[in-house]
Amino acid sequence: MRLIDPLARAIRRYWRVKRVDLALTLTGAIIVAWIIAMAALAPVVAPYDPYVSVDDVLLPPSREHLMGTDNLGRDVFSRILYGSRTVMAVVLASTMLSMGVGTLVGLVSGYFGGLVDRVLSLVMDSIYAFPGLILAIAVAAMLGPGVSNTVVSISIVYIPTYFRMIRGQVLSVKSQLYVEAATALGAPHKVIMLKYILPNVIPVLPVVFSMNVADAVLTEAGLSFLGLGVPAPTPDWGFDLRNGQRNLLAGYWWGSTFPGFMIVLLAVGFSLLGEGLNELISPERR
Amino acid sequence: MPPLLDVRGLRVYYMLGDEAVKAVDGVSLKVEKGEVLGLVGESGSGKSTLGLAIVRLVPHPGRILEGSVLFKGRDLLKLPEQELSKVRGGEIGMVFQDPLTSLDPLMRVGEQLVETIMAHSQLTKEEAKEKAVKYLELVGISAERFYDYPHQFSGGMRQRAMIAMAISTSPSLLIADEPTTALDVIVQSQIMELFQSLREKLGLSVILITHDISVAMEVADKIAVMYAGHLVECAPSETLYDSPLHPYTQGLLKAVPNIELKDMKLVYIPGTPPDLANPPPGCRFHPRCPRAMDVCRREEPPEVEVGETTVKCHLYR
Amino acid sequence: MVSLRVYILTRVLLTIPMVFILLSLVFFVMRILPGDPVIAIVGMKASPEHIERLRHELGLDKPLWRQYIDYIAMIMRGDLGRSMIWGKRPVSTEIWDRFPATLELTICAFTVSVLIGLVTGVFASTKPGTKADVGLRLFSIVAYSLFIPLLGMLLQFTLGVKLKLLPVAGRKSPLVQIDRITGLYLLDSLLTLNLVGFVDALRYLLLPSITLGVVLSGVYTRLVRSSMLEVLREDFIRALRARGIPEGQILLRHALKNAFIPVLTMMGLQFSLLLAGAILTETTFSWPGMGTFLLERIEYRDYTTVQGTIVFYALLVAMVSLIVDIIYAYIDPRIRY
Amino acid sequence: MELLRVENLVKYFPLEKSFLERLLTRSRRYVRAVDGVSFSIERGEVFTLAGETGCGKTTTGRLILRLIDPTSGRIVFDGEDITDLRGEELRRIRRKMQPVFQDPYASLNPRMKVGEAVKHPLEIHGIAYGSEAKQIAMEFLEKVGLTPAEKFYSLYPRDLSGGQRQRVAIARAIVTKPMFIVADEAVSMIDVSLKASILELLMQLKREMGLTYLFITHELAVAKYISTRIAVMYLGKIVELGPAHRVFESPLHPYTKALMAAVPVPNPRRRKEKVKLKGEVPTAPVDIPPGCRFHPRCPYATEECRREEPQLAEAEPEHLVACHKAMEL
Amino acid sequence: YQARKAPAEKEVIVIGTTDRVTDLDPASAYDFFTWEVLSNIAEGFFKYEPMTLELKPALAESYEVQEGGKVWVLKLRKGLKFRDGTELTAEVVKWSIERVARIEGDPAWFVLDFVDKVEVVDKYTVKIVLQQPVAFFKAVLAVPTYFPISPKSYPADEISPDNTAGGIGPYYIERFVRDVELVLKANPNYYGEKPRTKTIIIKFYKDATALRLALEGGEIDVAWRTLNPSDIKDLAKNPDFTVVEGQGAYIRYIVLNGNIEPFNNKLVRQALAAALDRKKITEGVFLGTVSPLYSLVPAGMWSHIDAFKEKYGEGPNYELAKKLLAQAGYSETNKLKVELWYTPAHYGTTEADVAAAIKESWEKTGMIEVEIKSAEWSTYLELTRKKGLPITLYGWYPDYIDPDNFLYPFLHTDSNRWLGKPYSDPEMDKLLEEAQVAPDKATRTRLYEQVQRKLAEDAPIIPFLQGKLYVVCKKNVKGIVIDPYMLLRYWLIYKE
Ligand SMILES: Nc1ncnc2c1ncn2[C@@H]1O[C@H](COP(=O)(O)OP(=O)(O)OP(=O)(O)O)[C@@H](O)[C@H]1O
Ligand SMILES: Nc1ncnc2c1ncn2[C@@H]1O[C@H](COP(=O)(O)OP(=O)(O)OP(=O)(O)O)[C@@H](O)[C@H]1O
Ligand SMILES: [Mg+2]
Ligand SMILES: [Mg+2]
Repeated sequence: MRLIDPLARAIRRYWRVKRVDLALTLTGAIIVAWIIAMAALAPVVAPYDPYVSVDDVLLPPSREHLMGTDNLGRDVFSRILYGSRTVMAVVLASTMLSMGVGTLVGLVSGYFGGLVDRVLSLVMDSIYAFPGLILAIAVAAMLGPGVSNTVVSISIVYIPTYFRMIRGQVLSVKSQLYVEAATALGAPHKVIMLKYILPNVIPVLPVVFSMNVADAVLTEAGLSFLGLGVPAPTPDWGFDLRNGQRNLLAGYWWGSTFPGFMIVLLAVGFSLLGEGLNELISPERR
Repeated sequence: MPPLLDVRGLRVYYMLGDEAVKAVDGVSLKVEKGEVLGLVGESGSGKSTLGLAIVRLVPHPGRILEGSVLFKGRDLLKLPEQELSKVRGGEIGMVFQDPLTSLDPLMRVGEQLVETIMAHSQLTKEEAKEKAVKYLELVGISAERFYDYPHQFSGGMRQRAMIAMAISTSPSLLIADEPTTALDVIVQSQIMELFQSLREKLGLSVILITHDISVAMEVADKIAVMYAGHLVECAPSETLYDSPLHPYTQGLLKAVPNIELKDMKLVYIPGTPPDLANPPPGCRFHPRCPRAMDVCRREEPPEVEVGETTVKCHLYR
Repeated sequence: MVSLRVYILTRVLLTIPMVFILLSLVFFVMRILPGDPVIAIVGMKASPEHIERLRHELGLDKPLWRQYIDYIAMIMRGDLGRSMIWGKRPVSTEIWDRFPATLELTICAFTVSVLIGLVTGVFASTKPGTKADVGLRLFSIVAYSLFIPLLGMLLQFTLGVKLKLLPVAGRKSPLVQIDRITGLYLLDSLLTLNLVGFVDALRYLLLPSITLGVVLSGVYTRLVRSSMLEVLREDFIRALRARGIPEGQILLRHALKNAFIPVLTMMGLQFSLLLAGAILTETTFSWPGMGTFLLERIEYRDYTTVQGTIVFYALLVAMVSLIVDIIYAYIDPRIRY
Repeated sequence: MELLRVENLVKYFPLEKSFLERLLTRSRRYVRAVDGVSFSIERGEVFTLAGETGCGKTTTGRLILRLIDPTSGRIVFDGEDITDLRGEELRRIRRKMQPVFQDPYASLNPRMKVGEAVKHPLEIHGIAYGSEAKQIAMEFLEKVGLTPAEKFYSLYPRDLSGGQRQRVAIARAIVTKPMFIVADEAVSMIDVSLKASILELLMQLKREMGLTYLFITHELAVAKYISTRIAVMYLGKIVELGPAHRVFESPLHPYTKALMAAVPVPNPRRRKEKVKLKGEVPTAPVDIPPGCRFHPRCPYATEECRREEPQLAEAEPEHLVACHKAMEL
Repeated sequence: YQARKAPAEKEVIVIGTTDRVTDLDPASAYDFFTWEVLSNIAEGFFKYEPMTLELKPALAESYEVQEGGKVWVLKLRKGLKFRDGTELTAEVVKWSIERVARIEGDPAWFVLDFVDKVEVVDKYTVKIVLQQPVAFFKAVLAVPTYFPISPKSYPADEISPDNTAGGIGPYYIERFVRDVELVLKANPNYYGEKPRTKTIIIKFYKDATALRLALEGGEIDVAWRTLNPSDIKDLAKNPDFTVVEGQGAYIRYIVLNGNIEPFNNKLVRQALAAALDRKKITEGVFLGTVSPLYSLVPAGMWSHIDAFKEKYGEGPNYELAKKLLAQAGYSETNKLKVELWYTPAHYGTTEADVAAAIKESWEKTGMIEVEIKSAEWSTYLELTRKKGLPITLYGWYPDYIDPDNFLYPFLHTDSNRWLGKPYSDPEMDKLLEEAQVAPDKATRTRLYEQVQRKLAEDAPIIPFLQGKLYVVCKKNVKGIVIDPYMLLRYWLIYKE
């Protein structure tokens, strides 16, 4: 009750003032939740094994195969379901990794400043300014395909996003009077960082995170699309899109359209969530 | 002769969903020609909102619900947008609190002045520029600063530039919203002096909005005191100083530090100003009022005229 | 207060560490991990002696630090070296061959995205909270999430194959000739007064630049909208209104110019997004640019070419952000470096 | 008895932003925020630092609190030179001196409950923990007038009004029982009707706990109500220093005079003759004029003032002024 | 303004491809498509008669083999001129061949491995002395590496990657924009039959989809390598296009590394060979656009026998596979665990599916568990060579048209290092060496049949498909010839 009540109150307040943003957030949340549920329930829901051929090749959508079969006779619907696991796993793992590393380094770098901060900022800015997908491609190609390699290459791209965001926040929070007050109280650095700075920096994370996940979904799909992501035959939307694209012009549209649609849907879901949250979190103007 | 400005029963609310911040709630006010009216009140009492409502510039969730603003006999609230924008800046000049953020940072100060002049006259660019320089000099800025950007000006100079812009179109009324709050005392007194001299030279009427009653006392002919969206008392400065009628005004005058007084005793008003979204019923000051009566809790007090003073209090019914 | 010249110099100097960092990253990662250009190119049939000899020729048998120093020294001389595979063409030639295609594509896509972004963003910001505004916000979110290959394919399929309106792949039709001056076909055909070539090149450019442009326009729509809203809430806008300046003038002369500053900053960063998006676009539309080239060469571990390309990309990004900063300094008088 | 003495305190902030810029530009330039300030504070007094924006008041306060390191000079607190203290030793000193800042909105951690904010110093200094600390915290909440303490203990700062927040800040400052408080514009942002209540609280605590205050303000009228002594700063230097009643009644420095005269008085009949000053305090004191730093604005400036910097000297007992012409005026 | 006049439709044929030109230099080019281009802009001493595998004289009027196959004397046609006016002489031939050796480009082994020296006998006679007799040297001499080029147009000891000079051939290059287009014009001075079409334009595409779209969009007349299988099937149904199909000499195979457990066990290798479902790949992945292959020597090449089919049946032979696995000690509970590697881009986008199909067919035995891994091409090669990957997928285009080129590089101890030396057998080596020098075709055929049977028995390499070549062109395009030589002859193509 203690939790639900303020939540309900918050929702009611937002409903009054920021109806649209709330609607966006909820839509995004529903899409994301739905795909997460898909990923979680894939083994239960999927009618077929996504790895083996279960019927003739390139069958159009029908009652047996809701989204048809692909060029190896595998059930596209089942692959879409299992594909959500791959995307979610890769994307969440890589953004969590970026978030963890970026936040930690950004916090320390921003708080202590000095030469280390300068060098770190320079390195991070360089990576940040560089085209993300190109960097991911370079790293992924060199590391070779594979789930963990994909995770690493994607996360490298996004570490600077968190670093910069957190560092910037830390710098602004650091100059706040309450941090100065804490210093004057004689609080050690660790306490100041953990009790005074971190809690005031963290609220920006969900927004950055969901925006960033949306981006990572597209990067992951891009890598897979270029054949640099998770290796076959693991079901993966980007890869399946590429795979299905071969047969698209011959009229077998279902092999690529469904995975492509799912990529866009997921990215839209996370973007909506991020955009909505961003507006909700930003202070109401008076 | 009718007053220059006659505000009647003005009500301005900020609509936050189904909640309304009753920032200005039934305010009536008169400004005579050539008069300086000091509009004072604590932070959040609705002074700025009132000032903006006069020229229909209340920002987004704000809405003017009822009332009329008669300026030279015309109701500004009913004027079409086109004509209104002639009045704004033309016949009514405005000066705002923060002189840095009130100038377009990307445009030279002189150009902004020229732009204003040209918006309200048929002058050519050259003529407008000539006039602009004249007004800059009038407020004490030398012509060579014409091509400076706002950030190159000090706070006081920016405020002078804002004033030059406001008077460059020869308005008959100037609304100055906290024109000196962001400035140091010495600069503040310079600006106030500028107001005085302009008023003498140009025969301006001025509404001076300020939270500092001392400033108002120094320059205003008449002072209107606002509290929580209500105009609680309005009287000539000296009358107000000598015999404040409303308990809030009385408290306020005692709470203001005075560098001249030897008596070292300050008195404060207990409690805090109300939340304007849910103001107390009846008189809005009653929870803090030492002389509150039962009726104060129930009924909104009427405006009563006591001599030259108008007061909104049950005590004087 | 440092002068603008000093500022530009500072910025130029600052790009050095950036390029250096990226270069070192790529250099070491590429060499530490398996994969060897010599094997990739002659791999199937060459004898070990032959391979060793080639490795020696390419300097790949030297210790890593030595190779690194040599390479850096070479870069310092402004030389990107030669490719390690096939014709061993100079990397700068390879880049020079492909870059104009990418540049042409990015410029057009950029124009498309900025145009869409400005128009929709300004429109939305003047009507906050209305249906149109919400619609445009949705557009900006969805547009950015449109997966470039998917959008590209859909456009190819509908406009190209079904309706036969526009060509779907390549830079120009085989029968049209455009003399190379800059390598930007649109420009070259104009310079040589070749109208047929111009129209042809434009037709080929349309689908890829629309694809890339639409996807990126979402970012601008959102950005223009929010920074316009931000500016419109500022005190000086209210002050302008209070001075009776006409609304249109306020919007275009004051608000838009001020709102443009964050948009401009973003454009610098967006440029790298544009380059990244260009890779997928090039792949989808068979566009013979840098992106497809890089992908090909990574596969063959063509060290020098990949390094050179990355250096080039880094320089490009740095240069664009420098240009943006200079424009920025010109627009915004508060910037006094 | 002397509690604090600062000697020739100087703080310069470098102007350049990046190290590359520093490489490229020859002369290093500084904001000379505090430029040789000396004074001492007796136990139990309220020493006020006054002056216009940017004259270095806050910087002086922060230097004394050792929140920033001085460029040069010496700070002696409670008989101990604390100028170069670090780490544990510095933390030991911090227990004895505490700040109260101007902005009650910014000086409290928005994500920390009021109670915790007050309790935290106790834990940092190992004075008390857990329920004992909570007990003490509640006691202090009541002491600053936040009753019932139970209720306030678990509120967040955003749930409080400005005056209440400032009370929390004060409670946090005094909970370790310090002997010295630096109150930097402690009442500047409080509504007029409530200002007096906070001032009264400060004075009451001073009496009860035997506190000494360094009171920093730009509002001279407020200073007048509480100060025992006052120092007026201009561009990083003290131009006048003396017992409050002397300085207010008969200021000696032209700047002090102008400042006093410019303060508005809530009396419509007292429209005073003002000392006319040109210009304003530069926002960042970088190019400090030679000679007397006030001379460009001074109506009485002479050739001497342009050349030679006047020193702070006793003009009458206890009353110091830095002006070549203090005696003549 | 001036409109550049485009050549009339009929005189132009536009060919689209997803291949690329590497180096337009015989000393360095070593890939399918560049060889194709070279074969159209230059010629060697012999060239293959279309549709047969007969080599007929080209730049050489006649030749003579001396000293039991060790010395080849070539008589050049007289009066042939390069584009730059240089005459084709024995000196030029010697210079060209020695240039290849000197530059040591990738295909230099065609010279270095065989030739001892080149001598000028007279102005139009060249003598090539081999290190030892080679039975198939005539085929070697036909590869583009031996195409004479003009010393005036090519640098003597440096690769000239963008050189458009070419040699003496039916076409010359008018314009080459790398990765964009290549424009060929009929060579007016060509000695032989005039090309049917004056202008050939090659357009380069990034992938099969773009290629097909370009064909359907009418931008190209001919879509050459390589369309997607499904597109070929689909276009065949379209009345606007003709699909020309031809047997290719391109093969794909699985390499089982005998140095690595458990592939040192012949039973395991045999079981994998038996369990392979070739149909799943050829019909499933490639939709019948390739055919199953049961030997390393492709069907259509002399000496080819279906060795694997003879031994294991058409496959998949799960019964046999299970039996063999059981013998090797595996069961349903103690499964054979193997790692299968593929490279995602080099063999086209279908590769992942090929791996998936192989995995599926092996796992159907119920006694095998396959883990699929992949690596970028260069990594893949290096890992194969150095570390020795357990199971890899490779493909082979012949260098010269002779069974030797399909067997020796894989099975001979000295030459399969590039596959990580998966197999070494003295008996096999002996057979291969004998066949290389055996003078008559009958003996060689017998020897190669033996080799193929032994290959099926030992199963270190399991061939699974042979490529077919497809050209899809507009209905009015005629004269497309695809034979085991595989390279397209542009000069035969024309529009009606
Ligand atoms: N845009 C807005 N949206 C919602 N509420 C607003 C808005 N602007 C002002 N208010 C509220 O209206 C009330 C009156 O505000 P107003 O700015 O008129 O007060 P003020 O007397 O000028 O105060 P100050 O001295 O702080 O300038 C306040 O409670 C304020 O919170
Ligand atoms: N951390 C800093 N870095 C650079 N300059 C600083 C810094 N802190 C203060 N300054 C500069 O030093 C000068 C003195 O500042 P300080 O805050 O001490 O003035 P103040 O008297 O407290 O003014 P106010 O009345 O505005 O609070 C100012 O010009 C200010 O800009
Ligand atoms: Mg206001
Ligand atoms: Mg201060």
